[in-house]
Amino acid sequence: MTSNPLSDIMREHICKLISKDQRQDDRTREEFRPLTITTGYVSSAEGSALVSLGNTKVLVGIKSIVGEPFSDTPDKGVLTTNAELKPLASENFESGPPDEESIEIARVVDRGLREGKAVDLEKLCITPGEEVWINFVDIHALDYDGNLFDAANIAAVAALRSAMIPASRFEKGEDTHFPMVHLPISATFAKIDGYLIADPCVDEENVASARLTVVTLENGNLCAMQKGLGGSFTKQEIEKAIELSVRWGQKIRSEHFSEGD
Amino acid sequence: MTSNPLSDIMREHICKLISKDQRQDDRTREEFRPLTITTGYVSSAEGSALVSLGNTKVLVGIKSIVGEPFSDTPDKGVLTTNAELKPLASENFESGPPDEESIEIARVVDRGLREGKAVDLEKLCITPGEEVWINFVDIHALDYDGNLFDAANIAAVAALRSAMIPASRFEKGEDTHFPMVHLPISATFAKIDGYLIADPCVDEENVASARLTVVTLENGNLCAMQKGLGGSFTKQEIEKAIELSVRWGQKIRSEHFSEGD
Amino acid sequence: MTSNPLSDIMREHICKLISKDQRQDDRTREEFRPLTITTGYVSSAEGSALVSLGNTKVLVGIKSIVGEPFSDTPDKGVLTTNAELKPLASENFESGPPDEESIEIARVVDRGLREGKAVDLEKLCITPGEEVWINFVDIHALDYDGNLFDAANIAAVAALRSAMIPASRFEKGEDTHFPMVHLPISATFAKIDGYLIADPCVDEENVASARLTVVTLENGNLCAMQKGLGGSFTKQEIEKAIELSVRWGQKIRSEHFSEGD
Amino acid sequence: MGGITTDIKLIDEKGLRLDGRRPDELRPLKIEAGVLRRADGSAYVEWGENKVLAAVYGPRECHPRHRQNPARAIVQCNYNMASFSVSDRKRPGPDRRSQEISKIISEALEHVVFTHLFPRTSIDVYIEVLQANAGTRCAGLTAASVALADAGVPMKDLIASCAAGKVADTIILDLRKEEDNFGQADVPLGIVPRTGEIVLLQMDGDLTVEEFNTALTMATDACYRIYETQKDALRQKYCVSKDDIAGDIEEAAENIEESKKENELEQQDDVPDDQEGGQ
Amino acid sequence: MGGITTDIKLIDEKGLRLDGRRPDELRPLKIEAGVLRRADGSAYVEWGENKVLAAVYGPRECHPRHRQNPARAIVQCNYNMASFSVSDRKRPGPDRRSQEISKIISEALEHVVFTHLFPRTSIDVYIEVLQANAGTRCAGLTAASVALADAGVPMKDLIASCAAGKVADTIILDLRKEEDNFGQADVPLGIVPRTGEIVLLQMDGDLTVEEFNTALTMATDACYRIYETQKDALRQKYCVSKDDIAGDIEEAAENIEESKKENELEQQDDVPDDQEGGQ
Amino acid sequence: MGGITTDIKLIDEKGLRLDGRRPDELRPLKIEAGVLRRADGSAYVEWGENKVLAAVYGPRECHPRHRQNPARAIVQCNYNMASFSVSDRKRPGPDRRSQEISKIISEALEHVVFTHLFPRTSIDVYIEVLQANAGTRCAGLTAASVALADAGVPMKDLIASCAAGKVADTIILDLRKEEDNFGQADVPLGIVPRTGEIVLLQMDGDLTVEEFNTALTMATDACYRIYETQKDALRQKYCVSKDDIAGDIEEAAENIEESKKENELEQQDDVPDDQEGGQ
Repeated sequence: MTSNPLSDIMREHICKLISKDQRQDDRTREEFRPLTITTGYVSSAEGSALVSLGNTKVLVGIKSIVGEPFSDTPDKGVLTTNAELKPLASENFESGPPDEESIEIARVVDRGLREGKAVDLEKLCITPGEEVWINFVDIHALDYDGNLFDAANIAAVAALRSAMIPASRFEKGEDTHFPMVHLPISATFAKIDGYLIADPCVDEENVASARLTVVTLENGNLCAMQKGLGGSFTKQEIEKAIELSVRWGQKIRSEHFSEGD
Repeated sequence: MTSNPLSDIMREHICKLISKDQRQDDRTREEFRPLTITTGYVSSAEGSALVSLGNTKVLVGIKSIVGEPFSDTPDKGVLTTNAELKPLASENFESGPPDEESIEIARVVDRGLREGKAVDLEKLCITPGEEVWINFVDIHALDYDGNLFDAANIAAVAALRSAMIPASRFEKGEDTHFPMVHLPISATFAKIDGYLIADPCVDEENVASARLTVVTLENGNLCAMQKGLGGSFTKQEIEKAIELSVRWGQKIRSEHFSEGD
Repeated sequence: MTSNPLSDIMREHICKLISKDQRQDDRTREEFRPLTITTGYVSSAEGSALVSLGNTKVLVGIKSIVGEPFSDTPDKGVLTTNAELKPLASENFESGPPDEESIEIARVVDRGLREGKAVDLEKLCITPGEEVWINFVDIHALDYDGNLFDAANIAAVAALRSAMIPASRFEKGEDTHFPMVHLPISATFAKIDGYLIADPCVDEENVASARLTVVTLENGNLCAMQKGLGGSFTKQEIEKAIELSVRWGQKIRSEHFSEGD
Repeated sequence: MGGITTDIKLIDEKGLRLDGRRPDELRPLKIEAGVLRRADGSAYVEWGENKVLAAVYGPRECHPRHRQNPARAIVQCNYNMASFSVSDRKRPGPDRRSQEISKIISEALEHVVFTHLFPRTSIDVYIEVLQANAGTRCAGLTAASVALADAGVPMKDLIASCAAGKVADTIILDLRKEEDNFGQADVPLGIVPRTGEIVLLQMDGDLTVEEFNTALTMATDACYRIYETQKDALRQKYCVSKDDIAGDIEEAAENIEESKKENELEQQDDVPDDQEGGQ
Repeated sequence: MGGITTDIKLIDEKGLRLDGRRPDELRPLKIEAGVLRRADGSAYVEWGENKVLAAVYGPRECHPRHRQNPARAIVQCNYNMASFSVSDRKRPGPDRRSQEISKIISEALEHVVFTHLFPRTSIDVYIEVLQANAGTRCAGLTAASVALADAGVPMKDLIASCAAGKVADTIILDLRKEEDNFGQADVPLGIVPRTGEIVLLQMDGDLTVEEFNTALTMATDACYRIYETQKDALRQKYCVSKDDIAGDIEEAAENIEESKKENELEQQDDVPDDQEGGQ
Repeated sequence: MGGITTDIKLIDEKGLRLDGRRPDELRPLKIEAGVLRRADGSAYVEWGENKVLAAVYGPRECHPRHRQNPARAIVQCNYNMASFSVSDRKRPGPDRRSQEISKIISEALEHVVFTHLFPRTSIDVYIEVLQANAGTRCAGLTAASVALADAGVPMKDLIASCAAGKVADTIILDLRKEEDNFGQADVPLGIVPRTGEIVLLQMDGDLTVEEFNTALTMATDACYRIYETQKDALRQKYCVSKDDIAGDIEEAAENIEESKKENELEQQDDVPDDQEGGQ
C-alpha cells in the first residue's frame, strides 16, 4: 500500500504497457491467463481440484458429513465455504483466523455457488428435518500471483463436480455423484490507470484502484457480483466487464467442463 | 490516567467548583442529571429503552428465546446481561470482546436485577426442567458522558418493564407482559477531592478517586452495591450515599415508573 | 535465549561444575533432586497431588464428570490432560491460553499415561456407547525451577492413584478407586556442553542445548519418549538416558508408590 | 437472496408491493446529522424500519501501528448489528457477513475522503444497526458519509447508496425484508452523485444482463434522491438551525415519527422529478 | 446470593451455625508468607476450607506498553480459580466473575501501594484459588497484601478483607458455601486497618439499611483480627525465624493442620479482645 | 498409538505387510524442490499416500518483535493439516497436536541452519499436509529441509526423517495408517545424516529397550536412503535441468505417478545397499 521508489517504477511500467494493450506476461488487456485444472488430487477428500491460473495455484477439497439441516430449510443440505490464505502462498498472508480478505473471497465464491444454484441442495437431504449432508468447500491458496477469486471459484466448481457423496462411509447407501445443476463461473477485472483489465496478476493488483468480480451462468445470466478496493467504476466499464465475463464463462465451460469431461 | 497540563487544569477547575457545591453543568454535589426514557425504541426487540442521563445515552434491548433451564434451577427462566461499550460511544472504547469495564457494568446491572428480584423467574418457566424463556438483556452504550452504571440499570429496568414475552412467535401461546416484580434502581457516586458527588459526568470520572454504586428497592432496602477505582470511602460517606440512593430510587420510580405509565 | 554478560558467566560456571560431575545444588550429573508427594491436598478434587522436585512445585487435580464416549471407543472412559504454566510460577510464563510449552508438557504427560496404560479406561465406562467417565487431569505449575515434565508426570500419576470416582455425586452407585493398572514414570535429561545430566533445574535448562524425556514402566519397558530443544543427541546418549530412566522409575515406584502406600 | 419460496404475493394486481409502494418507490427516509456528543461526527438514519447510527472519530493516530500508511489516512469502518436489531437474536461480535460489509464500506468511503491530507492517521467509522429490515448496508453507508461530513473530514462528495432488486419477475427499488427473503435478486449500489462513479456494487440472485441494467439505473436514480436528503440533513444542522445544534437521537426519532406522513406525501411528488434530474 | 431455598437449618436453636460457629465467629485462618521461591513475594492462606496462593512479581517493565502510566506503577491482579477448586469442574481460563474480582482487587491494592515511586512499571499480583469454599475474594485480597509486603513493595499498610452477610434473618460473619448458597445477603469488605478506609466493598442480596450497617461493622471488626494474623505471618518470616526462610506450601499445609485446633481455642479467647481493640 | 484392537492381520505368513512391503521397506518416496513461485524456497513430498508441501520465507524481519533474538535467527515452523487431508474432516486451525509438531520440527531445523548469520531475523517454514496417511511429521521435516536448501538458507546439512514402529510384535519401518492405528509402537526419528546426530525423536506405545534399539537402527538406516532422495531432488533442480526450473506441483504429481513403479523396483535393489552404506 505504501509508496516507494521501486513500486513507483513498477506502477509506471505496468501502466505504460496497459496503455498499449500489453501486459507483463504478453497478454492483452482483456485476456485471462492459461488455466489448468487437476481434479481428484486429494484422495482423502470427497472431491478436490488443484487449479493453476497463470502462477496462482489454489487447491479446493470437499468434505461431507451427516448433520442436521437449518431449521428454515429442513429439506436441504448445507454448503459451507471457507478460504484460507495460508502464509505458505505469500509473504503477505498471515497465520491465524481468516482475515477480511479471506472472508471476502470465501463469501464471493459461496455467493456464486449458492445464487447460481450450482448444487441441488434438496438432493443433499437424507431425512427432511433430521439428516442432511453438510458439505465443506475448503479453499487453500498455495501460490499467490493475483486473482484468487477466479482461481478459487473454478477450483470449487471443479471439486464439487468431481465429488462423490460418501454415503457408504456413513452407512447411508451407495456413493453417488454430487448433484450439480449449474456451473457458475467467475471473472475478475481490475481497473488500472483508467483501463479495465482481466485477471490481474499480483503486480497488477498492487497498482489497481478497483476490482470487479462477475459470476455468470450457462444462459448468460448473472448470479453474483462484487466490487472491491477504494476506486470506482463507470456504468460503461461494468457493462464491458459483464460482456467479457459471459464470454469467459462459456469458454471455461466448453474447454473444461464439457459433458464428456 | 496520565498526568498532563490540560488534565491538571481540568482537575483544579472541577475540584474548585465542587468545593463550592457547584458542578460544570450547574448541578449541586448531590444532584443527578436530567433523565429521559424512551421505551419501545426498537420494534425488533421484545422490549427496549433508550435512556439519556445528561449527555450519556444507553440503549437496552431484550431478546427472548426458548431453551433449557440451568440444572440447579429447573423451574426458572434465565436472565443474561451483556454490556457493549462500543467505540461509537467514546474514543476510549475499543472494538473486540467485552473488556473488564463492560464486564463490571454488565455484572453490576445483572446483580441489581437478580438480587432485587426484578423479574419473577418462575413465571418464565414453560415446562419445568425442560423449557424456559432465556432472556438476553443487551446494553449498548451509544454516547458516553459518564455514569454508564445508572443509565444502563435504568434502561434495563425500563426495557424489561416494557417487554412482551414473544410466546406467539415460538408457538407457546399468547404474548404476555414480562413478569416484573420489583424495580431496583441504581445510584452512582464519585469521590473527588474528599467530596461525594452524585452521577459523575466523564470529566468528573476522570478525576475521581473512587466510585460507589448502590442499588435500592421500593421499600428502601439495598439489593446490590459495588465500590470501584483505587480510592477509598469512609463509613460516613457510604451511609450518605445510601441515603441519597434511596431518595433517587423513589424519585425515578414515581416520575418514570408509576402505575399508569 | 539472548546472550548477555551475566548469562555467559552463569553458563561458564554451570559447564565447569558439570565437567567435574558437580551441580549447583551438590548433585552429580546423573542425580535427581529430592522428591516429595502430598496427595489429597485439594478436597474439592476427586484426587490431587502436590509434588516438589527440588524447588519446582506442581499441583495436579483430577475432576470427573459423566459424559458421552468417543464414537470410536464406545466402551472406554476419557482421560484429558491440560497443563497451565501460570505466571504465578515464573516471570517467564504469561497469562492466556496454553502456549506451545504447556501444550508440549500436557501432551507428553498424556502420552505417558495413555501409552503406559496407567488407567484401565474400560472400567471407566458406565453404559457402553452412552455414558462414561470423562476425567480431567489438570496440571498447575506453582513454582518453577526446571523440569516440569517429571514433576507433572509424577503428580499426575499420584493424583490419579489417590482419586476416587465420584459415583455417588452423580448417582451412579458407590465411589470407587480409580482403576490404576500401571505407573508410567518419566525421567528428563538435559545436554549441556556435551554432558548428559538428569533432572535439570532452571539455570541448567537455560544453558541446555537439548532435552530428552523417557517414560518407563514397571517391567523396564518404554512407553513414551520426547526429544526437545535445538540440540542433538547421539545414540549412546539416548541409551544412557534410557538406562537411568528405568532406574529412576523403579526408585520412585518403590519409594512412593509401594503397595501399602 | 433467501431463496425460500412463499405463497405471499409480493406484487399485487395493481403492480403495488406488500407495503403499498410502487416498484420504483423508496421507503420513507429521514436523516439527522450530529446526533452524538462524544463522536467527532455522527448521523442517524431512519429508512423504512431500519434504524442506523453512524459515528466518526478522526483523523487520529492509527492503531495498530502496522496498519499506518505513511502516504495517507486509512478509513476503517466497523459495521455492527445490535443483537436485538433482528427477529432472531444475533450473537454479539463480528460475523463473516459484517466483516465483509465493513470492508466494502471502508473501501467505498476511501474513494471520497481526501486521505492524502492526513498521512499515518486513521479515520474510524462505526455503524450500529439498531433495528434492521433489509438494506442496512446502504443505510449504513448513507449515514456514514453524512457523519464524515459532520466530522468536518474533507471529502470530494458524499456517497449515496440504495439497492434495487427483483421480486415476482419485477425490478423494484429498495427491498424490504420479505422482498429480500422471498425475492429473486438484490443489487446494493453506492455512487458518488457529482460524478456518477460507482463505489459500491454487489449483486446476488438471478438477473439477465438487461434486468441488471434496469436495476442499476433504478438504484442510481434513487441515489440522487437520497443525496438530496443527505444534503438537507447537513443543511438542517449547519444552516437552518445554527443555534440549535443539540439534536439528539430521541428527538430525531420523534421528529421522524411526526414527519413520516408528511414525507410520504412529499416523496410522491418529489421523486419523479429527482429521477429525471438524476439521469 | 444463590437464592435457592433449602430445608437446611442455617442457624440452630442455640444460635449456632452449621459448622458450630457463633454468628460473629471467623473460620480458622492461617497465613504463611514467602512460600514460593520464584516469585518476588508470595503468601499462602488457608481460611476454613479455602486454600489460596498469592504471588507478586515486580515492580517490573509493564506489558503491554500502552498500559504504562508515566506517573506511577499500575497494579495488575489476576484472580484465578483452579479447575478442580470447586465441586463442578470450572473451565480453565478467565470468566466474567474472575475478571470482575481481578479488577476490584487491583483497585483496592492500588490504594495502599506507593505506586508513584515506580513510574511506567507494573506490579503483577497472581491469586490462585486451589480449593474454594466461599469467601475466596477476601482470602485472595488478604493473601495478596501479605505477598506484596513479602516482595518488599513499599505500602501504606496491608489490606485486610472479610465478608459479612445474612442467613436465616441473622447477620453473620465469614459465610461458608452453604451459607452463601442458601443465604440472604453477602457483603465482602476490604479495609486499610490503620485508617479504617474502605477499599473493597460489594453487596448482594436483600438488606435493610440497618442490617447493612450491622454487617459492615461486623466485617470491619473481623478485618482487624485478620490484620493481626497477617502481621504475625510477616513477623514469623522476618523476625521469629530469620534463619528459616524456607517455608514452602506443603509445610504450611502441615503446620496449619497441626495448629488448627489450637487456633480454634485461641480464637474464641482472642477474638472479642481484638474486636474491641479494632473499634 | 491408536490402541484399538483389530482382526486385520498386519503381517502375513510370508512376513509381508498389508501393502506387500517387507518390514524394513519404505513406501515409495518422491521429492521435488522448488515447486512454488512465491515462496523463497519450497518442496513437495509424496510419500506413500502422504502429500506434503513445504515453503520457506526468510531470513526476514521477525514478527512479533519480542520473539527476536539479537544473536541469531529463529526458525518458526508452522505444520498444518488441510481439513480435507484426512478421512474425518479436520477443523481448520491449529490443534494441540499440530502445535507440538510445529515446535519439535522448529527445534530440529534450528540445529542445522546457521542461525547466527542472521541475527534478529526469522526463518519461517510452512508445512501443509494436503493428504495424510501416517508419517506426516517425518514427511514434513524431510520436505522442510529441502525447502530450506531451495531457499538458499545456509545449513550444515539436510535433515532426513523417518519413523519405525512395532506391529504384530514385529519391528517395521515407515508405518502407514492401519499400522499406526492398530500397531503397538511408533518411533519418529530425524537425523543429520553427515554426523548421525539425532535431532527429532519421539516414541509412543510399548517397546522393550532392545526393540527400541532395533527400531532406532532401522529408522536411522532409512534416513540415509531418504537423504539420497532429498539430494537427488536438489540435484534435479539445480544441476540436471538447470534450464527447466519451472517444475510446479501438478507436474510433480504427474512425474511421481509415472515413476512410481519404476521407483518400487529401484528401491528393492537399492535399499539394502543404502542400508549398509548408512551404518
